[in-house]
Amino acid sequence: MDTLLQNFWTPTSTDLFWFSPELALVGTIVMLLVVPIIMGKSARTSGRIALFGTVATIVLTLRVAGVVQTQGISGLAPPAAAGMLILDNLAIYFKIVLMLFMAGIIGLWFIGSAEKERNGPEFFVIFAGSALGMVLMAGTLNLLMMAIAIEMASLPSYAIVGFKKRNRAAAEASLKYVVFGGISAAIMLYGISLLYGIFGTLNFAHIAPRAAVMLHEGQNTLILGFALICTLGGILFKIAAVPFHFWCPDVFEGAKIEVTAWLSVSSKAAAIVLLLRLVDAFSVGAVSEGLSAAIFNNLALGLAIIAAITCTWGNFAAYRQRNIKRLLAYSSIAHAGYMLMACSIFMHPGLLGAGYSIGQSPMGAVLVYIMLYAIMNLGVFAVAAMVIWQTGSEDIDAFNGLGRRSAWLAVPMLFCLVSLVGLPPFAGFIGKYWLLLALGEAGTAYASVQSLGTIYWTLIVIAGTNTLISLFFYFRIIKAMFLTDDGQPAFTPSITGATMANLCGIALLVMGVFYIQQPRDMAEKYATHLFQPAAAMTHTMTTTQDVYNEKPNAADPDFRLTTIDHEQEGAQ
Amino acid sequence: MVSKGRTKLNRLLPTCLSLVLPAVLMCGGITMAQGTTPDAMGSGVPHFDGVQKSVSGGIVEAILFYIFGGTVLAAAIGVCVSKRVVRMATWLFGTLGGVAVLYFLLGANYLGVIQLIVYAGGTLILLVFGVMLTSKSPWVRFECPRGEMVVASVVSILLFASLTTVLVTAEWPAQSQSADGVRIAEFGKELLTTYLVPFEVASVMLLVVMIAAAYLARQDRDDSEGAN
Amino acid sequence: MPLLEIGLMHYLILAAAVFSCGVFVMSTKRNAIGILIGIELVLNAVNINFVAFDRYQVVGGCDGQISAVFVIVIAAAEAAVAVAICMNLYKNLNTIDVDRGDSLHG
Amino acid sequence: MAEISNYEIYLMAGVLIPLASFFILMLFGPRIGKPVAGWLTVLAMASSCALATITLVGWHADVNTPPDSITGRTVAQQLSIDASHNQFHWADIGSVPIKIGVKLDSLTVIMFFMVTFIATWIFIFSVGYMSGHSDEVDGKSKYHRFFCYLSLFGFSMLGLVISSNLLFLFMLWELVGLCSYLLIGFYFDKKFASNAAMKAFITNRVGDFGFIFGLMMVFFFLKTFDLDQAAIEFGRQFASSTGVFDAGFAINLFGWHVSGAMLATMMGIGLFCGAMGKSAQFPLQVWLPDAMAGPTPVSALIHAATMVAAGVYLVARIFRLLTPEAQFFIAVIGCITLTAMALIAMVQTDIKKCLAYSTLSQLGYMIFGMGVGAWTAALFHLMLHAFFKAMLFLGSGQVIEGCHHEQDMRKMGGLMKKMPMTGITFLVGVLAISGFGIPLMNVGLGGYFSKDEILAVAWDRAYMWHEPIEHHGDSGHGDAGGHGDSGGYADASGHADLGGYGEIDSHGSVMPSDASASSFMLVSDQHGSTGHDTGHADSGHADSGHDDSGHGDSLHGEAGHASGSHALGSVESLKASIPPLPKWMFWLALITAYVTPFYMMRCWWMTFMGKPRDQHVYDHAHESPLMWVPLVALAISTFGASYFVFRPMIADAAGAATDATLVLGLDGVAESAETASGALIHVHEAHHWLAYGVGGSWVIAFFVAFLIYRNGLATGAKLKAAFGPLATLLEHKYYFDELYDFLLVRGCRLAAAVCRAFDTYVIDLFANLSASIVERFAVFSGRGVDAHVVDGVFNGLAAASMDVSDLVRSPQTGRIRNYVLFAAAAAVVVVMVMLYFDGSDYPVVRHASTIGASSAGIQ
Repeated sequence: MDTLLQNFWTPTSTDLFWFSPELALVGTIVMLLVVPIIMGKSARTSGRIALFGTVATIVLTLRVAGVVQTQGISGLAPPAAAGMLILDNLAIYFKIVLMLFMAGIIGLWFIGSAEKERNGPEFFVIFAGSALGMVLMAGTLNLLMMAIAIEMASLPSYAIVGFKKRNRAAAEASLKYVVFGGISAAIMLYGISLLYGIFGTLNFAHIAPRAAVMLHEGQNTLILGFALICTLGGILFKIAAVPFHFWCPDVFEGAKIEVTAWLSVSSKAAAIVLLLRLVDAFSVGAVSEGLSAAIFNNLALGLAIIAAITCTWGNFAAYRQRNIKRLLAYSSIAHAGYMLMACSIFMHPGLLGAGYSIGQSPMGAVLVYIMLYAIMNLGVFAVAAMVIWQTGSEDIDAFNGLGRRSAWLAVPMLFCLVSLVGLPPFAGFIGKYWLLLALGEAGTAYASVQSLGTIYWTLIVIAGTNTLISLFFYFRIIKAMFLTDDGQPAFTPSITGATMANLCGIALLVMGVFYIQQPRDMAEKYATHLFQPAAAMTHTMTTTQDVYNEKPNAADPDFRLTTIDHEQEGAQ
Repeated sequence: MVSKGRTKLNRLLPTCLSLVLPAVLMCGGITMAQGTTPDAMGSGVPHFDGVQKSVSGGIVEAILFYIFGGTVLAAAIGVCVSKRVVRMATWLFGTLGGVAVLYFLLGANYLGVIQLIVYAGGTLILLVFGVMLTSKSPWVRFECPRGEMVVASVVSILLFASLTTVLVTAEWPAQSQSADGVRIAEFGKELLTTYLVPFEVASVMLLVVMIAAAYLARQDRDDSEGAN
Repeated sequence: MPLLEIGLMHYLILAAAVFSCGVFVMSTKRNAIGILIGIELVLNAVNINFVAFDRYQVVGGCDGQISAVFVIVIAAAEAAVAVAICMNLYKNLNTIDVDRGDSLHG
Repeated sequence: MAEISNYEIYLMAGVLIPLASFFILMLFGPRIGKPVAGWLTVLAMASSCALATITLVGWHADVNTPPDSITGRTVAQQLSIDASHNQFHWADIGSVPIKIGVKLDSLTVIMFFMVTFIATWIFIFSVGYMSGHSDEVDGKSKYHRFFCYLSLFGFSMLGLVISSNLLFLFMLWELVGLCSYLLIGFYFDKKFASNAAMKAFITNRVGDFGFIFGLMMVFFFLKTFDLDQAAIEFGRQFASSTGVFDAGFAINLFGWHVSGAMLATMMGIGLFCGAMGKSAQFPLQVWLPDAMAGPTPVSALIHAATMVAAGVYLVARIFRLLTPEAQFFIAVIGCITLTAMALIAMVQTDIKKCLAYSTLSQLGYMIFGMGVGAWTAALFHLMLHAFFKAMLFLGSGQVIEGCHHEQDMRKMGGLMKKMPMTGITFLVGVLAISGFGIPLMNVGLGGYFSKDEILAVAWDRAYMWHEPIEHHGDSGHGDAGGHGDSGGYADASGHADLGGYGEIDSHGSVMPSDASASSFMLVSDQHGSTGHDTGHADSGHADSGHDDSGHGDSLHGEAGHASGSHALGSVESLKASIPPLPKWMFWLALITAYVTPFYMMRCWWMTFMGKPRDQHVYDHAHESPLMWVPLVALAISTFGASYFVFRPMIADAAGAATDATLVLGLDGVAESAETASGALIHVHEAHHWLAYGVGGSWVIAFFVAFLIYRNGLATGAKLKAAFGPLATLLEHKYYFDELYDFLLVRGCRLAAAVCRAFDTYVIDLFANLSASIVERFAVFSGRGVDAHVVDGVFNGLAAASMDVSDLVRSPQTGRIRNYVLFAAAAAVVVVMVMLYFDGSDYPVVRHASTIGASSAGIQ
């Protein structure tokens, strides 16, 4: 028996400490289930537990962050194996943003749904489950883990969309979501199985460099392309990129508004972060093989086309919407398109040498955009939720005369909407500006590679045009709020809700006016420290570096990977 | 009512199933019997070998593959052409069983068993329950417009053709000759070490999903949620 | 691809066929549960792929088989949620014809 | 950080006071009540104006101080350099710091004064205007809101003027546009106002899109947004071969190889696009006439005097970033605008629209001036135009107000008796815009100095450009005395000391190596020449200047001599590389100078002289003091502006704001080169000659207008009949609105229809895929035919977008199976495409540092 047990590896307390934010979420789920048994079922108690769990997750994330500092850690696996979870600055950043957003959504729930909610524990179990999935999505490079994390995020989302059981639209929406999601997941898994077959490993950090070599040698490009398309399809589904976007408007319309708000940011953001990680791994992988990241130009082209279409499609489709939730759904598609644009940049900031300023790193731009987008959407949805709850109508006419009816809602709504358009002096402008800047930088850096340089410049033009288009439909709401007045009665919004919306609005204004350097720096730091070589580690944890360096197959002497230390020293 | 041809096809179903199930059991039995070595702990753990080890020359393997692969395919096509959802579920059962046999053929014995237990025993039953619970008559059928059927067939056939082209033109490295099946012990060890995190996550996922499904499916005592 | 020497390609093509069947089912069935059955077909194709690769393509390790187990888990969980949602839809619409559920559009 | 000078504090305070007023009105507007809110705004702007006056006076004195013996700078120059250090570090974009600061130089000071001064009077006028107008919109009083917007406009316009940073300039630029939008649409319950506002906003966005593009290029290639830094970096890159703008550099853009020089030109044109939008230049001119739907004070303030001039101001500020090709582009645009718009103005019957087209034409003159290098003259024209055009608009507002909201000139006439003050001040404006003046006597008004100077430079560019430069040709100074208008410019003392500017250059080498100090040096070195600009003016009348050598005299100092000859050398070599201005452009501008007085005189005559044509209107006419006092004030200041401070101050600004290495044909350069060498005298010869040519234009044109319109409108109508098609063309404003309607709206719809047809056929391939889709398309085609009534959006561009929107949403049938099939079909298509393209080569760029490693790593 001894020998058998020696073969097994058990996590140490240090490992569990790294994992503590996720454990806190799991603990929240358990608490949500246990407490009603002891104390009786109360929606508000469940809400408080969830809020407490969110705060605890944030606190633990910060504690972990304090230790992680610069080096990434790939955890919860024996040292010899590739880590399933990567705990690095990117993951921490995303966790914090997501958890703060989740706290906002719970606040929204308290305002509107807490009174009549009968199934609080179930709601929050499902909610926290989807949050856990999203957190996991942002921290893995293993394809299997990725699939499971996506499912972990999706399955509860399907259920939570249909949470209003007696509501026909909700039932329909959740059915569409689950069917479309299931199909995407199946297709993604098919792609993953092909990738596994081609490369013999599920660790994307190993797949990427070898994919670069394959492309370089012109070998197996077809099947590689097909497998990647299938795999990315699953991610693009979560992002709701065209042509995987069909679920988005229907689901957003059918779900409760706080659920809509939650999905509009979280599922997209998690998938974007995951995509960023993959794209980054591609770039690093190519460079570690001595190739330029431009080797993936066709993939970049594909992503760029999807991004351009997504963005344009979303904006145009939003044009005639009268249902505010649906309008915001299309708006979220459009914004996903903007973010996807920067995701199509195959370039790692650490790899471009000393002359490269991190200010233009696509990753930092996207990360900061995610944060800003979360704030903008929280504000918009908070106001929309309160208007909907007050009027009972989701039509845009419900906003008529809001400026008079409740200035405390109309003004933050104005701020958030203008910020969504991307006009100064609001933070949305700066976020979008950075995205375009990253594109421009990429266009310049890849100027010598004809197709790539052109792609990025074209994307800038498309993004600019789209901003113009988006102006119209956002301004329709503004017009309804301030210029149209059909004499609906004034109302006093709940203090919490108005505070939340105003905080969002003011935050956008302040960040825009004073040029949010801090979050940007933070995002930059997290982005650029992503694959820094780790300091010497004494415990059993493997570092992110090991994710890259660990040989997939020690038994196979033919397969050698070069390390990427060169580049990273150069980047210092 | 049902057309003549379809009746014929439907009669195939029991035949198919009667073919599949004993074969599954047989293969499982063979594998178990052959794979178990009474080796002591010292050299490791019980050793299961795949079928292919016992079949020299590959002729038998080829025959088995064609029989069960054919079953899988036939059942899949059966799913496609069935109009009634209960029939579809039955055909699906054929596919699942056939796939389980293919797992045995491929030396993945544990997986084959899992396939039978979880899929055939769990998932499929769930689906059938779903069918039963959601239709006034279990033989409910919704016709799909013929035009759509045509388009979908064309798309599917094109998809199959292009996939095959892609797969065939790919350069697969030489097959490894040293594969000797996976020992269950190794499998279990991997599952609880390298794949510990996915394992735990999957368990949490199942918990959450269970609660969600229970919530959605249960009849609320006094359901008076307004549409908000 | 010799016919009698069963290799990787046989399994892959079989999987591709099952995959295509799954897509066909998903796009033609009007019954929600029928669509779920289509999804199961595709997932089975995935699993055939995984196991075949594990057997023929990869030296050492059993990632493919473990993946297949997880795919089965995913399929089970998805089916659970989906069936529950279908029942919910049935309660509201009195049908599980997905074409009837088109009140959300545009 | 150098110590912050009083001027900076004054200027910043001057910017912030209107902002404070804006906030007060926004928060407490309804409580403050009707007249007080207006007077509060006036008070705020008046205090800004007071600060601006103090600054102007002080600055003028500082400019004229003798240069410091150690640093060799005047007080003003020193302050200007200090101000460039006093920047608030706002943020970093990447490694590029973004700093906010006050750009303290003569141009800023003078623009600031101009804006505050005019705004003050217009605000006073507004109080009177609003008391006579309905302040109710949608049934509620929006009185405070009007002044609230005006305050915000004041803030943003002033902020724009003092900004030292292009990014900030852009942000305030947008804010100014927003104010314009809000004010045009002030009576938003009226359809035409709301439409006009939207049209202005969108047209400006089109221009701003180019502006943003230019800004991004500035950032990418010059790595700074600071005006000075950018100019220095640009000059460095352009001159040396170490930058993006080197001719050898090329990037691949949309498949074309674009050289560095072309990029530089594109950048300049991009930036200029912003000016095209704001200043309503040729293809984007459509919004300005419609913007007259706004209240008249708004038209006066924003759409005649200040905001539209911001485009010209922008070109002046970015002048150093313009390549000769970009300048040529600007000149062409300006030339087209000035001619085409003047012609339209001849047939307008709406008094405000007539003035609007006149504004467009004058803006065209300014832009044209910028393009041909008449930097000083164009800005001078901007200043003068601001005064007299504001006055004209206020006058028209008075008329409209007095005539019971009648804007059609055909119904006016003989109003001189009823509103004499208005009539007289209006006449002053007409004279000023017409270039009234007496040749050789230095007597004239506004346009006589500024417009003629633009024409003179254009003539020089067109005719004298490649003539060899005569060194030491002091014979050219024969015209110094005859150079009539120089006497008109300014007091001599201003110039005497300005001549000392040249000395900066000499000290360049010993200046501290601190980046921005040396940057200033570089700028002033590159146009040490412009320092001589003023020196020239000085020599023109103070007569202390020129000995035989023409340069190197005591006035300019040794350094001035050195740099003068240097400038001459560079001017000569660069001149050779730049083509002369096409002659037709000069002639168009010249001929238009005859058109201007005609339509202005027509406008005045139809309104104020002759017999009353509509008795009702005539009976109603009256004047109110609150409205004519600003008129008189502005009339007086029009006189003042023509003669005092302005011209020398602008000339002084030219020294710091232009760059001789790139800027050719700049009148400042030309003048200074003349001073230095006695060459390039033709500019003034030209002016001399033009004084006959153009100077009399107003006489002829007035006479013609008088002949035609003395007998009332009958002759005008006959004339119109005679010119049939031409008149129709002009009345339809060259069919530009129709063209845009056709191109944009119909074009979009056509594209949508094509897409739709395509989709329909594709869908047909998926026979019966979904009956609902086809049905949806059918409904949609039916809907596409009837024009959508749009929520006050640009004529129907929105409608087209809505069609596209329908199109885009049509696959969203709400049916899951269809979604799946769409996705599957897409996948098939993608795989097919991949199969087709398989084997295309992938670009391979080896990473330099890892070639060794990789060759070891990949077998």
